[in-house]
Amino acid sequence: MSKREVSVDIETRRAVEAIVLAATEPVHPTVMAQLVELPVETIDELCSQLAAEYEAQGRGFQLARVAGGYRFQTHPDAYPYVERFVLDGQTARLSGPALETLAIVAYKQPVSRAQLSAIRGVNVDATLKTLVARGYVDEIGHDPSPGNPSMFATSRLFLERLGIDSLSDLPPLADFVPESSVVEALERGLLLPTGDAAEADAPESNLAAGTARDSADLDLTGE
Amino acid sequence: MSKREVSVDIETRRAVEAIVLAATEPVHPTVMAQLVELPVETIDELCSQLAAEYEAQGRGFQLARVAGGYRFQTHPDAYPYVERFVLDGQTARLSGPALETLAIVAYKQPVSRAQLSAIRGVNVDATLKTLVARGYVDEIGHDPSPGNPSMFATSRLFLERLGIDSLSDLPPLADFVPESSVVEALERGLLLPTGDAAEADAPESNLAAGTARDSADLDLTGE
Amino acid sequence: MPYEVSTPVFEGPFDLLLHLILKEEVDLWEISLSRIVDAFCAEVERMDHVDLDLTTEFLLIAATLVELKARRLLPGRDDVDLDEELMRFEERDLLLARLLDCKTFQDAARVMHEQLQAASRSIARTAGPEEPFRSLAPDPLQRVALDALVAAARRALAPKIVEEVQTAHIAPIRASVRDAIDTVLALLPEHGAVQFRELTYGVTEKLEIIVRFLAILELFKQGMIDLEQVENFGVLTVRPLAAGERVALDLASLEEWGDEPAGPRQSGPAQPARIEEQV
Repeated sequence: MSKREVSVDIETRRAVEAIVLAATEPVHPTVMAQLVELPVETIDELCSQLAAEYEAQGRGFQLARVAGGYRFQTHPDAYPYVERFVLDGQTARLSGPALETLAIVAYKQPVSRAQLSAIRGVNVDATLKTLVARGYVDEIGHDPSPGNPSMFATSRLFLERLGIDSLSDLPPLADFVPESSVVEALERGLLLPTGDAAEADAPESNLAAGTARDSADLDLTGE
Repeated sequence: MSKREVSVDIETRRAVEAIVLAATEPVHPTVMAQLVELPVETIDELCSQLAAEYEAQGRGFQLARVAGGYRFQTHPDAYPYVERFVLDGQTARLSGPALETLAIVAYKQPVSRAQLSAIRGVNVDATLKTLVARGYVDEIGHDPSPGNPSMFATSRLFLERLGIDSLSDLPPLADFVPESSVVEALERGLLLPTGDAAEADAPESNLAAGTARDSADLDLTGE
Repeated sequence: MPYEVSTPVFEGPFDLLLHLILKEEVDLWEISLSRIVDAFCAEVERMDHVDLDLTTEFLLIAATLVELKARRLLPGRDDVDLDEELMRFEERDLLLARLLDCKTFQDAARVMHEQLQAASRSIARTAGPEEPFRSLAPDPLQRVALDALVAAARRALAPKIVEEVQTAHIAPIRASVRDAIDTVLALLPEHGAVQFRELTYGVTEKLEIIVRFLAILELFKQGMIDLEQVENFGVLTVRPLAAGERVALDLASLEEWGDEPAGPRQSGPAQPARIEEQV
């Protein structure tokens, strides 16, 4: 929503609404700026204003900024009624593995098949194939490194499907870095003996009780 | 414009606006009446009311009754802007799926709907309809095989638009290089018959399986 | 997807390891070696078909864990090589880093899924311009270069990879009816009936299921059990006959089956034939 009201004449408002309505894909604000001969910023502000009006008036449509442009789309609340107008295949769900692979591509792009497999710990060939076939991921070229691996990145369609304007609208990956309790749990789970005197001195200590932590463990768990 | 105000809840208003926005063709009021479970008269009154609101608010779009149904269309006052936008070709893009389907028809013709769907891996009904409506693809008759499927081929217009004289001017696909993943899979010995292998071994194999090319394709691609 | 296993799904070894450590909230060092091995083996066995890459990865991680744990259990050694020591920490840190990566993207994927779901509730208008604008628009095909069409054809016609694992090097499963009878007898309750499905619980090989079926046919023939199937393709119920109802198991007649499950005998007895009609 815009911070300040822009005052444009009714002709410009009409033009912007009409252009977006006539479009078949999101319209970049520069295109509209050229057509109505106004700065891009004004278009952006006008669009925010229009979007806010629709929302305030309880309209069944929204003016959304998606994949770099503006488009009309139905209001999510009306979904039960418009479901039947969804084109076939659009609603097909992605499997868990496909989603995880997609998430890695989204945050690590450009990324090679081998890098994806390394992170997932499984072969991603089939999953990647699905994502490419569905148009969420594109092969964008080859890396100059040895073997010239194909590199993959998310597509424009991915942004559209996610309903976001650009990749920078993705929540930062830092948000998902496991919290310290999880890290600690993992560290504890993978605890390594140091082979020092601690164990030799107390070979009988009760492992199961988790009390026989040596100094290395203390460092890891921060106790 | 309605003689009297109808009072419907915001959910119904939203639903009607959303349905008309999502539809690609005018929506008959009886369809909406069924979806929102209200009498057709109420829908008609609601639509008149919405149309009046848009007009009063100076919107760039109208809710118009066309061919027995309702659709959103651009406001006549915005005509010059929409005209320039459209003339710029901003609305004239073949979608990825449409282009792929057209390409398959070009190289595989004559081809049935089922064969196209099998190759694309998705239902092609809507896409094919668009291509036929645009005049790129013609229905050229029925195959004598069981079910007598309609067969499709590219049109003269298709050749004209692409700037070629005949189908034989289409670049051969013979220099087709399988992508690296296919090569890798071949090396691992994990691959089922590829297009190339299947061509050589079984020129008559079933197109619908999506893996083999028939002899007609060899003529096109065999150079 | 290489694996679409029924719940709970562990799509890879990291998945499983995360589950073991986080969901079960256990210290891997506090649970027995055999439990770790069992969990990994169970997951490998659960896989519908064999993916050598994935299986290898599972086994590698399981082996790493077992090795780390085994070291932990050994009494302290004074002769520890410093390099070896460092390597162990490196191994562990590597595993830890990969687990953290895995967890991070799992969570990111969950949020992305919610976002996709939410976004899919809004449908973009695609109707485009109405007439007369529609006819004003330049023909979209005019904007398509021949190259683009060829590229689209190649994309669309590219052979689709269907993963199929060569199994020539895998030893064939040998399942004998005799063994299956023993297994079935052990699984049968003292009283009451069980479904055939329960007698094949956890069995993934089709061949083994067939052999178990042959085993219950044989037991039926021997008068050890009663079979009931109410409708075609319906539930097949197996009920052991009480001691008074049955005769002694005639092991001698089993020789006919040999060790190879060669299918029902041609000279099959009356009872199995009746069952076949019901099946």
